[in-house]
Amino acid sequence: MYSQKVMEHFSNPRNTGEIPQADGVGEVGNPACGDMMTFYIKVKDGRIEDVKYKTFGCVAAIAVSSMVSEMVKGKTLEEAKTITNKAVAEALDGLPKQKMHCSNLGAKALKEAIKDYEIKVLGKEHESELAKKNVKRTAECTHCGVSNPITAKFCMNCGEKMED
Amino acid sequence: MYSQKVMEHFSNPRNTGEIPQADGVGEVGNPACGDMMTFYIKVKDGRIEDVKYKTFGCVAAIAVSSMVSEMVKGKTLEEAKTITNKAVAEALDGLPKQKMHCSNLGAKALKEAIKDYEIKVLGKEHESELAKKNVKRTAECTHCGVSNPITAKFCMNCGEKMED
Amino acid sequence: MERIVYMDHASATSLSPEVKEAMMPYLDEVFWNPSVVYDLGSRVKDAIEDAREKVADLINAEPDEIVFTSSGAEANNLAIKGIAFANPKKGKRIIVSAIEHHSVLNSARFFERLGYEVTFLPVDRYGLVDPERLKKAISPDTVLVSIMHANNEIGTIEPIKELCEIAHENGSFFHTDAVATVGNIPVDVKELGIDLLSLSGISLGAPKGTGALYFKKNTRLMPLIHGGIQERGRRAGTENVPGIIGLGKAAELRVKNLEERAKKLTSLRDRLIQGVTSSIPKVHFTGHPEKRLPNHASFCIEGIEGEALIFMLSANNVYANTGSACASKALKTSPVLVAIGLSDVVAQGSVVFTLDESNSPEDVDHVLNVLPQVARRLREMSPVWKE
Amino acid sequence: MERIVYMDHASATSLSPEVKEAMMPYLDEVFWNPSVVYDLGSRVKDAIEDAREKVADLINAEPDEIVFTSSGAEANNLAIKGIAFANPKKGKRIIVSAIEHHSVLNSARFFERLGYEVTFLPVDRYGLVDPERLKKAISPDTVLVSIMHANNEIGTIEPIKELCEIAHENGSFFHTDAVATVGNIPVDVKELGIDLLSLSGISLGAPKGTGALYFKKNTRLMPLIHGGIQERGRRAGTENVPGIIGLGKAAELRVKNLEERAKKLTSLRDRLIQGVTSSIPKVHFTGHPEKRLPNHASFCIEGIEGEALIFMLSANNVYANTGSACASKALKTSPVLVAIGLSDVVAQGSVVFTLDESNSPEDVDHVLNVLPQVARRLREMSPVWKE
Ligand SMILES: Cc1ncc(COP(=O)(O)O)c(C=O)c1O
Ligand SMILES: Cc1ncc(COP(=O)(O)O)c(C=O)c1O
Ligand code: FES
Ligand code: FES
Repeated sequence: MYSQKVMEHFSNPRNTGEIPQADGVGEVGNPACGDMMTFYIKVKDGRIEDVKYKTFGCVAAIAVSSMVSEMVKGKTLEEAKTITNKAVAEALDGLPKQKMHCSNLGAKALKEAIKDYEIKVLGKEHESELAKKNVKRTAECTHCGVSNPITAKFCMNCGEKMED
Repeated sequence: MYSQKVMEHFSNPRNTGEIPQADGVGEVGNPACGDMMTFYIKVKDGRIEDVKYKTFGCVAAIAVSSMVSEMVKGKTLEEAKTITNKAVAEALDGLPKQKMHCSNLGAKALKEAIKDYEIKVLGKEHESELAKKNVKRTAECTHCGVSNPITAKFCMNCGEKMED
Repeated sequence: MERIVYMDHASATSLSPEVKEAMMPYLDEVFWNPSVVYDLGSRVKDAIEDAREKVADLINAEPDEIVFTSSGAEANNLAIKGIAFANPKKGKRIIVSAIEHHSVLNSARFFERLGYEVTFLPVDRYGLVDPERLKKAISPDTVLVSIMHANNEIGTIEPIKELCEIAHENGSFFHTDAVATVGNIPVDVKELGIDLLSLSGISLGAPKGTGALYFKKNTRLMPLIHGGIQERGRRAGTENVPGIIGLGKAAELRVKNLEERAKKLTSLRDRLIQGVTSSIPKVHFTGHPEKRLPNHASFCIEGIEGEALIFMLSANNVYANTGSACASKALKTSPVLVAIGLSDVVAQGSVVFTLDESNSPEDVDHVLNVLPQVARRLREMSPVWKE
Repeated sequence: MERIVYMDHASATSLSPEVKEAMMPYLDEVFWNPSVVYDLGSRVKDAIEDAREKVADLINAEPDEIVFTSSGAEANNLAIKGIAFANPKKGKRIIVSAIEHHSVLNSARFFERLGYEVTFLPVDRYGLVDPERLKKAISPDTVLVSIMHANNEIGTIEPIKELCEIAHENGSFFHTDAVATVGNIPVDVKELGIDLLSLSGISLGAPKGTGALYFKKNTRLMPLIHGGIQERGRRAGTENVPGIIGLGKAAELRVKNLEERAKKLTSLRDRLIQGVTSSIPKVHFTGHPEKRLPNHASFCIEGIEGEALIFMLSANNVYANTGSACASKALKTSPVLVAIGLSDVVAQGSVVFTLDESNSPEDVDHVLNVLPQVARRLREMSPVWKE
């Protein structure tokens, strides 16, 4: 199910660990949901001089954080900001569909770390936390794709448990 | 599913055919339901001197009529009247459960033939046709044994088509 | 050696060495559960997906439109219950033909207890459903129309495309039980336009206890077997892996020689039909003479009963069926034969031959030698038969 | 050669040569449809009935109390839907435990759409259902109580006999999902007193895609798969003959050495539990320490996530599971582990070992060597883990 590249990064993840006096720290995810990543960056002359991370999560999550760390090391902050989930997934020779959500986490955690750096060091404001209160009335079942009321605990169509 | 005895009688049925000027003829069953038997007897000195039959029906029906004919040939009418379905089935080394109904037919047809003889030759009255109008409100499914309303076309329990 | 002629291929077929060989590794060597997370599970999962592609190919579907089931009967149940339970708003009427397989009929009747109405469409003397009849019977609250692609007892092929269009104009789903056709004639779900189609391993040379339901993408379907995420939530339960692999292999083999096979069987079939109707008096050839399965010849022989006929044929090394394998032990007149207008008595003498590539012209000649003799013997002892 | 340790036998087992051999003839030589009327069909039919007897023997049932199904999940669906649909007059409440298999939970929830109420009984920290809770929850309109015999994720064995008595006092049917127990511990349906019991081939060393439902004689049951008269009208569809034969053979083999096997596995299991809990800090042993499957050891390892754990174990030739095979790809916290009171974070690190006679003490030692290392590696890179 996983590409060789994914398995290789999972088995030998690059740049793991913490940076004690990091310039920026970004944390995303929630261990209660099965995935959490913390990225640490050291910035010098507008470039990511060093990057490390800690990851709690599945094979894909670990491989993604490893790949993200490799992709951004030495890049300028502006370059690093342009990294997309798609680019990460492609660099890993693809991810299973149900794991694409992990590839998002990696880039997101890194960007949070950059933001953290910019606020702390440059004084920039956090952008208003993604207007994410778009009131949804329905939820799509991730298994069969059918719309369910948000109150549904199990998909009305396929009976599979709905993701919250 | 059938005993060797059944198969043997089916393959080589004894006493098949008609008796042109029979002393008694008994006909039971309905070809529309898949089984019909006609028994012919020749009576002499109160004994069944000859017996023949014609059978439209399954393997069991054919074997049963053959066996009945063997069992009663040469017997007195009174002896012949005591023949039971169970005795026929046993003489055939058993019949599959769902075929027991055939063993009934054989003895019944023979007894009808005896009755016919008694009416024609001895002037006896037909017994009032089995008080069979016992008004049934339920019917048992022959597959799962559960009671159904007589109006049920299919068994409420197992869904199998109900016998009429 | 005596010639043994098996002509009941619609009931069961011996697996070919190719199919058997394909299955073998999945009994022991490659035994892992396809749902497990570790990589060994993916090996099994991939093999299942490969089989899914092959089955999809056989009917011109997409792989993700295929759900594997444990039989054609389960596929029929999943189609009918799956649609009716998932679309209660559309309405509470189900239309089926009068000659459907038990698994369709009884699934539909199950809904009668839940307040649905079931309409049974009659057929003509060839077993054909008249599209005009469907037009008249269909109503705004008809959620599903289910009409079989070909009938297993009389071999008639129905005008599915036309019937399906009528259902769709009405906003109703259309399902076809294609157990008798898939693997015997080309079946193209896109060309037919249907929403759901059932198939079974038994008519494909695949192992017994396998089947599949095709459902057009985005069709809402309530699972019949609720539970885990196998078959993407459509059908729970650990998969019958060897069975699925066998079904895939069998589908692959059939795709390759469908036309050639049909041609060969048609010629055997016609030789059989020609011979039987000309050598036995008062025999009724059943079903449609042209709109007919290439592997299927069916008759009713007046004056005799089916079970006795089948047994006496088998005593002469000829194996055939009487009615559907399911009904054959139920001791009832076949509803299909009644529906095409045969009297109950005549319907009792039903005999069905289903052919396969393993059958030869000599097999047919053997049947043509045996059948008239057997019919004569049974008729001689039948109170119903008069010369 | 490197040692490969497979300890996921609850998900799948390689067929033994005996089981495989028993099945083989039914793929080609003895291929006839068991429902056909001619004598060859009886040969297959008889073999099925022989298998039915063997399965019945394993759980002290009568053969005609066994319906073969295509999986444990189907047996669970048939039990719950079969009882609820056949007994609407009793009422519209179904009680299940909070830790049932998906196939039970989702079958019960299916009835919520039909106006039923489903009650989920909580469990204590060992996963035990408290009979007092059932007493309180049960109501005159409760048609069915379904509580599993043993849980597949934490190995806990429930007090079924006691629970069943409460249901019966109330006039409710009692079903138990015994997929995890049958074949691993002695199961006696008469002793337990239950009305229905599900089992699956996967926990017996039988082929995948097999299962059976025990139902006490005269229990009204609506078929899940409607159609013909197979399984005496309880379950339509041409039978998976090789699968059924394999299930019968596997049952026969298990009957013979159930006790000895359990003894052996219990000692391996305890060695594993002892080793894991003493060599890894912050590991939670899950389930009941004594009321427990002999083949089952389960843990949650704090600070790490199950899938990564399983993959890294497999990279070290150790194959285990995380949660149930079904749930393992759904990326959700296991409801079972939440039900026994573990926090979501801890529940993520679930690992389940299920043993078989093919496992040796050396296998256990290998796991005890590998698991602590793997846990350490993953914890080192975990933001959640602090020494
Ligand atoms: C407790 C329990 N019930 C039911 C099932 C379903 O059995 P099957 O996979 O045969 O459908 C499983 C399978 O893991 C199980 O563990
Ligand atoms: C037309 C038709 N539909 C459905 C079925 C059921 O298929 P299966 O036996 O695989 O359940 C049959 C089987 O004979 C059939 O002939
Ligand atoms: S940890 Fe989120 S899917 Fe991988
Ligand atoms: S003809 Fe009646 S069951 Fe045999």
